Amino acid sequence: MNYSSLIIAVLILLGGAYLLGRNRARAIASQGIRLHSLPTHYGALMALWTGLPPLLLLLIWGLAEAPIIDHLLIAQLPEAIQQGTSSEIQLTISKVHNLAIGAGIDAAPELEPAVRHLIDLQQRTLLLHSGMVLSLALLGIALTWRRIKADMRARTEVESIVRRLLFASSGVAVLTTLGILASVLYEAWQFFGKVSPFEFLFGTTWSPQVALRADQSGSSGSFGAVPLFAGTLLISLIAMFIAVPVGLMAAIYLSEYATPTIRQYAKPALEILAGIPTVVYGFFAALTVAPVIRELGESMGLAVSSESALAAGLVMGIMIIPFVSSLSDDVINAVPQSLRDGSYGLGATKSETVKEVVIPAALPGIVGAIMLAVSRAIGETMIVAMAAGLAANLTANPLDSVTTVTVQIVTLLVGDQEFDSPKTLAAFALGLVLFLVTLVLNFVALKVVQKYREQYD
Amino acid sequence: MTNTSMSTREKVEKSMVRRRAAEKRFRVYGMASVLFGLLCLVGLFGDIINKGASAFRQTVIQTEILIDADYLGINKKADDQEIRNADFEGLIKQHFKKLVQPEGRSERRMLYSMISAGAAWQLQEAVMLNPSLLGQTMSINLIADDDVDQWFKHDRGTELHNNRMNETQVKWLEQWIEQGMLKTQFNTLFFVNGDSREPELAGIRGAITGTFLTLLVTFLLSFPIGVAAAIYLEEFAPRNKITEFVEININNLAAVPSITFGLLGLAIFINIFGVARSTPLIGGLVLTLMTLPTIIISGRAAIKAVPPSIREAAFGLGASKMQVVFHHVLPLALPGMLTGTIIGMAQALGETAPLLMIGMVAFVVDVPGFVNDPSTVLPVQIFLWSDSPERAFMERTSGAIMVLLGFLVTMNTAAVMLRRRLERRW
Amino acid sequence: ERDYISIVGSSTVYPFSTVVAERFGKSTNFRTPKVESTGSGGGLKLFCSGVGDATPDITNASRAIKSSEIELCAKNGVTDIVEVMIGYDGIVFANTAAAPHMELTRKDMYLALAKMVPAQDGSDTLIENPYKTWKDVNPVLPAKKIEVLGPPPTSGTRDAFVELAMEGGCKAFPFIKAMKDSDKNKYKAVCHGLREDGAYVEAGENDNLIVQKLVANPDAFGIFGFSFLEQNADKVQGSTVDGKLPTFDAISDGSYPVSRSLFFYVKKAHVGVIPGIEEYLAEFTSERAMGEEGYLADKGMIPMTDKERTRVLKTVKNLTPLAAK
Amino acid sequence: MSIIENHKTNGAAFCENPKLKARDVGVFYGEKQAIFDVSLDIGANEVIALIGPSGCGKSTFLRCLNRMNDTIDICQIRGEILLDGENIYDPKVDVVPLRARVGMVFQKPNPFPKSIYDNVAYGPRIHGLAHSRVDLDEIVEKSLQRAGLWNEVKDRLHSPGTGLSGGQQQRLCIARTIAVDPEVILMDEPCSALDPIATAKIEELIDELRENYTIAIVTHSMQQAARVSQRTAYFHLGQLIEVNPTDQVFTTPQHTLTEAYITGRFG
Amino acid sequence: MSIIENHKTNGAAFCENPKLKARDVGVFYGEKQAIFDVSLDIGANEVIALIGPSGCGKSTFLRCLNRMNDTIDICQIRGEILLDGENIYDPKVDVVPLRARVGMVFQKPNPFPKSIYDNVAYGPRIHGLAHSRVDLDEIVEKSLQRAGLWNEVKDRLHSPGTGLSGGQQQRLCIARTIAVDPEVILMDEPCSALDPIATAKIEELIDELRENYTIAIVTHSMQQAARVSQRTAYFHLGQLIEVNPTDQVFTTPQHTLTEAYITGRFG
Ligand SMILES: Nc1ncnc2c1ncn2[C@@H]1O[C@H](COP(=O)(O)OP(=O)(O)OP(=O)(O)O)[C@@H](O)[C@H]1O
Ligand SMILES: Nc1ncnc2c1ncn2[C@@H]1O[C@H](COP(=O)(O)OP(=O)(O)OP(=O)(O)O)[C@@H](O)[C@H]1O
Ligand SMILES: [Mg+2]
Ligand SMILES: [Mg+2]
Ligand SMILES: O=P([O-])([O-])[O-]
Repeated sequence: MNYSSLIIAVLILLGGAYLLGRNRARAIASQGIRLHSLPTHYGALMALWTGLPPLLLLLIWGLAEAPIIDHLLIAQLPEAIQQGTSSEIQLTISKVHNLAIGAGIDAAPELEPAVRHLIDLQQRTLLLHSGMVLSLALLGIALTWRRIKADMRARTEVESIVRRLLFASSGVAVLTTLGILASVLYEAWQFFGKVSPFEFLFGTTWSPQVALRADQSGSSGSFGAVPLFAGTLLISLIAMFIAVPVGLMAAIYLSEYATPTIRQYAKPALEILAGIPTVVYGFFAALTVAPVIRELGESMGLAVSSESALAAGLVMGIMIIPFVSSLSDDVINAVPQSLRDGSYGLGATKSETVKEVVIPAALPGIVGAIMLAVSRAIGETMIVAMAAGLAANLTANPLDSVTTVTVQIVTLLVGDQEFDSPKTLAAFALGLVLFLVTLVLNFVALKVVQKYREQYD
Repeated sequence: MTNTSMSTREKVEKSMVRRRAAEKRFRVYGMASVLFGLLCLVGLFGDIINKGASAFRQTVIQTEILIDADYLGINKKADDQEIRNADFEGLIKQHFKKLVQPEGRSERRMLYSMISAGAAWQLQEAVMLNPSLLGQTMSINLIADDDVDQWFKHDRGTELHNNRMNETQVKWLEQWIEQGMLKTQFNTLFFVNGDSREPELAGIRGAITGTFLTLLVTFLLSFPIGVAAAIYLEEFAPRNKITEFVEININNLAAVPSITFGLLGLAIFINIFGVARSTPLIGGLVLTLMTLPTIIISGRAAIKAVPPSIREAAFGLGASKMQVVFHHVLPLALPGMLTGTIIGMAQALGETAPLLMIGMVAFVVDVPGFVNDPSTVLPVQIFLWSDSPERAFMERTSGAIMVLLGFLVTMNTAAVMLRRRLERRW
Repeated sequence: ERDYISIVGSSTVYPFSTVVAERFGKSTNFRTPKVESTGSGGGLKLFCSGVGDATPDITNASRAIKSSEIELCAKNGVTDIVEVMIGYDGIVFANTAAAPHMELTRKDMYLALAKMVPAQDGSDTLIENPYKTWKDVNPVLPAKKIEVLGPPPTSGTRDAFVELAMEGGCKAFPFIKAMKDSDKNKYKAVCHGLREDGAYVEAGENDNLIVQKLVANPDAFGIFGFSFLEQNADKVQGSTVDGKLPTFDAISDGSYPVSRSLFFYVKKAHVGVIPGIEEYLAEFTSERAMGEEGYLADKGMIPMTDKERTRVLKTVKNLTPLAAK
Repeated sequence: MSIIENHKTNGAAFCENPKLKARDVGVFYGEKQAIFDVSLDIGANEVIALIGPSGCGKSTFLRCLNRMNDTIDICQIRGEILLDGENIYDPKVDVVPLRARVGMVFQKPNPFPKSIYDNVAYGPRIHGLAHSRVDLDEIVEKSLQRAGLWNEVKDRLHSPGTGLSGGQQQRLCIARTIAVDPEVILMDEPCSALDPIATAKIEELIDELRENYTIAIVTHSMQQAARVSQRTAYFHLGQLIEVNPTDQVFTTPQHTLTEAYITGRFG
Repeated sequence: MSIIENHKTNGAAFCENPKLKARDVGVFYGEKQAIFDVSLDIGANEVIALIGPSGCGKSTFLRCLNRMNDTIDICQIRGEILLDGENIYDPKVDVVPLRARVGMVFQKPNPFPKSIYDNVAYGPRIHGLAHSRVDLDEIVEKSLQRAGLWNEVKDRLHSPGTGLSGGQQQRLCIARTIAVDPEVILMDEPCSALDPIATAKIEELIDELRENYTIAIVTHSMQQAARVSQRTAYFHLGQLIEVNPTDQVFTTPQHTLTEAYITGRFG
């Protein structure tokens, strides 16, 4: 059995276990004995014990199978190869695999035993692990079956398992953070060995062009990240300047003024804005918005660079409107009607009610929505790369071209690179610093929300 | 006191002028905001459709061609391999040479460049399906080269034209048009083919399947995990520094540039766990990490919005915490969670940068069958095509964007309908 | 258990590599290779990360492999690397077809775009680039603002441009040329440094976008690959450089001064392990692909001279690794 | 039920000096009719008590009087209601000043998630009733005092109104309403959450307010109705059964239903 | 305030056959102490009335008895409360069966945003009290009948509970609570939103329930306390001032504060 059919088999067993557990509990109850928990809890417990361990085993097996098989294969390789370097062994094993599936490479008689062994192994492990998985599932059924008694605390047990699952889920976020730190820390560390953190954090010139090739220009490159952070700030501010008022007003309009039909269609329509690929926005910003801005600016006698922070910021603002509008609309909608009634009853107009009562009550959610939008703006790359350019100017003029941290990260990682040049490593350092900066920002935001959060009802 | 009362009324009346205006303004701002958003949407859509609609039509050359078994050197019993090795390209060249009689080598080259490389595969396939065609004359719509396609669809009769079609070629084309040989037909290949370097053969089936599989993985992982994490953090986690740290952390993850998730995926999933590069599985895993914060944050906001009185009522009846959450809080919070999911998934659907790091920015011709086959996704396909030199890829880029948007709209509609059923005000 | 070829590397070579891969897949029984566009450096990094089916078999590069990369490879057990040169990529300097055509010299380009230029008084001192219009640079040029959209520092195209066009231009000043021997670093800094005051606009690596930006802005020039010029001949025109128009022939015979070589690298150890590598190499180096009238030329790659190609064919046939050269 | 079909309201539904006049008012929640053809005058400077069994439509009727029903989507109203002779359902009428003139205290206390001070100051602020901070402070203090809450909250005016006990919240809502100085005050069971002392204070307040205002109060307490109101209206299943001077209703009810209700022999 | 410092509860706080025993219970909302050292027995099969001015801590105390205060983060409890001799604040105790045994009706009606039927059926469902759909239907009907709501809602059992009038909602909440068949019922002003007839029904219900259950009821109505309860406890500013048989409290209150309160001469 392959993985998918095994998973299906386990799921079927799981369903069966649920019914079995429930019915057993019911049978006990029908003898007039009072159960600690509902029959469904016993069913759920049985299902959990039937499903979880085998699925876990499957996961571990999936991760461990390949290395184990390869390990077993080594023993079957000709002596000469076994003595060889690890890469030789590695290659031979790849070859054995490809021979085994008959992928059209020249046969090698000396590998014949290994190939046969592999085919054999694959069949046996398949049998073995299907067997193990299924028997584990059956074991779960049997053990739980025996444990089901009237006074068994099935609900408590189910709940504590579910609680652990919930806990593990929230652990994913923490692990992600650790993973990100782990995957940038080493390289960032190396970078700070080459460039002083002080220069990096406070330097105002960003020009990462260092020699990648021996015969390339030898300029040492300067790694002052201030212009990047300033650029990120500028563009995010412009984007928020569009997205927050438009998004919030749209949310208010949709939840307080619009007829249900309009809301029903307009809200998802706006949500589409979040899903348009950023390449499309990039083209839009670079080819539609930027020229308009340039012409407008020039007609007013302003010097507008053909790649302006304004164009990128405006379009990015449009893209993140739904983050503000939809999430705010949800929280605004969740404010109890009685609060609105209280305000209307005092003779407040709709807008007063919204501004004075509804928004404050929905504030934590709205701030959350805005933070999400800000985050998205900070993390966005493509639009800026296409419309605001890559020149690291330190300026507050939205008509100038600026670049952002993320754009630099992407260009450094996607363009030509060298594994140990500060130019490439700088991407990791930027990632790390951005991570820490936004961490502080979020900390501040959380504190603000905590201060102003008001419970209603 | 009557005086005061009168004066109150007067004060209110007096304030009304200002307030009515404020109310009207507020309403107008709201309406304008919605309209602005919708206009942007319409503008973007219009632009894309305008550019991309022509991608759905393909120019073909209708011709009667003799499948010369002798030339091909195969007979009716030939197996697939033999057919594959046969020189159909040469056959087509012969055919067209007879048709227009080019003079000299350079004219021959001009002529051959007008027929797609796919034409030979078309014939090959026809013969493979039906070996009895060998030795017969068949009528077939051979795919024209992308340059011919562009000329026929856009440039014919205009001065402005990239000199990919020269006078001789135009002469031949005009001749074919007169004979009714040149025409456009619905571009089925665009939907049934995988990627190709020949614009006229390039299709999005591989990318669509890849997108579907990738998003499936993303959704199956991110929605349950996101909802579960939101529930845990909001309802179960003790309020302390650790929870606070986790909360900040999650908010922070939302601001992590998406390419960083690619780095993470590369470092953890590929290098440590040995997941294969360029597969929907690894793509889905990376996008899950990226989507999770959005779902968790919106989920928590939605849970927070559930009034405490409802929880109290359930607790008072002896519901356990878990029951309160799953019977009362979750159903009320689900619409909000769905919003987060819709936005998060939409974002995942349009994402390119992190996929760069995990090998999904790739040329993959074969349509993936399952989550561990090499594949690419629509936004990447769009990104790659948009950077291709061939002019014909421009309209295909827009065409692919239209398909992506169609995908997005379908996905959102389903979720929105679900959300609407769950939504209620209390 | 990979049974298809995995190719990574340069985005410049990507369009050529993919055509070959596609033809190869269609005309043989092997699966179509998977080609990733990771950039030359990124590709080499992956390529050098080890052997076995989890690592790529081939990496494309728009520059030659560096010694540090060879060392990295060796450290990870990747020893026999076969270098295959495939052709040339012309780099053009273009503006919209609607605007007047420009005739430039490399010196003009240097003066217009360098960060430091010789002082206008003719003395041997360097000053910050003061030129605002093309006319300031060279009186025969129009009095239009200097605005050039080009690739970012991380791009191979930019490296090539800087090296071939700018350095070619700065060598025209004897005192700078003299620096090459006295102070090599300074020489490079002077010749390779692009101005950062807005006249040179770093505009991402999407060449189509640059083409379209040029159309929208008649004053602007762009730097990009020859294939984009070829495909958009109605929209943009390549400026003459040192009297040569960027044409297929001029690049191919080397008379157009700004072009660079393209390569790919093969992991010899994978030959015979991953099916189809030799056949892929054969397809790539065949006459119908790489030849003067091959399909790669149709896609905008400039073919090598016959002599060069013979050498390449030999390398491929014998799978001669780099070190052994 | 047949006894109340095609009913006519008993007693004196109309009065000489009406502040509010309801004429043939019918209210529907979607399909369901909650109020049937109610005609009733509410006189200037009088307190009218609305009584009747739970679910009979008292709250619904009350909410008609300042168009609070507008906020319920499915709610439809027929007939007319005249405030000082002007139909408040006239399309020209702006509900905002109307609601400022006809204030309302709701059945469930619903303080805003703001500080106690801001809860009370909200109305005067939006209507521009105070010219200065001092003015506003005074209005807030006076309103809280009249609602009998001042002493309990004067030290924590800036803590949230939602942290108060049920009864305190209700008084806060009363204070909030009278701070706007409306001409008519509609009270939906204002004392249901209050202890006798607080109730007594509110009743005193009602008495005091009556000099200048018109008050309609929904109550479940006969005693309260008797204590504070001049007239009493008895509702039953959406119909106005009887309106009469309060003492008369409680001593000699005209309709059998009224009698049944006040003597508790009902149902 | 000095009169109640270092107080001792007057009267008979303890009884012979206690179902619930509170010992030195103190409750804090953050810094603020809301209940001070209250010790009180609630006897089996008795109805005890908790009275006192608004904000004195009646609801808070009541919520301690089934650990509803657990749900308020800032709420801290000292002392112990024993149900059938077992401390309910023992860490080993599972609050779920505890709350099923000690049911609660809240001060503000808080129906679930579900249908009327589901509101009532929820408790029996989660506790597995019904074995079949028919069983459940029966429980729902009976509970609604006992709460005096059946006739009004029997035709719309499947429309949302939030669409009911205030009083109907309150009765729905009562029905919901008794559907679980708890041993102790805590009622926080259950009749405040009810008309006299509904009130009478609830009082009847309380009387009926007393035979098998223990009931603690918070009320603002002295009359109600007098009608339904055997003992009455008077709270003041978080302290339990006096507990005595109800008739004694209302005729000969021991403490001056109690007297002041019940005669309305307070404040
Ligand atoms: N969640 C809370 N947070 C802070 N303080 C609270 C909270 N709930 C109640 N209090 C305070 O605790 C005290 C006692 O409140 P409680 O609700 O027990 O009063 P009560 O006797 O029930 O009054 P009422 O009859 O008005 O309902 C009050 O001063 C109140 O303000
Ligand atoms: N929002 C609503 N949607 C549907 N029906 C409603 C709504 N509000 C009230 N009703 C119904 O209208 C009728 C009258 O309700 P109303 O609230 O006016 O009663 P009431 O006299 O105030 O009762 P109570 O004394 O219990 O508050 C009731 O049958 C009620 O169920
Ligand atoms: Mg009511
Ligand atoms: Mg209370
Ligand atoms: O991707 P490149 O290395 O060719 O710029």
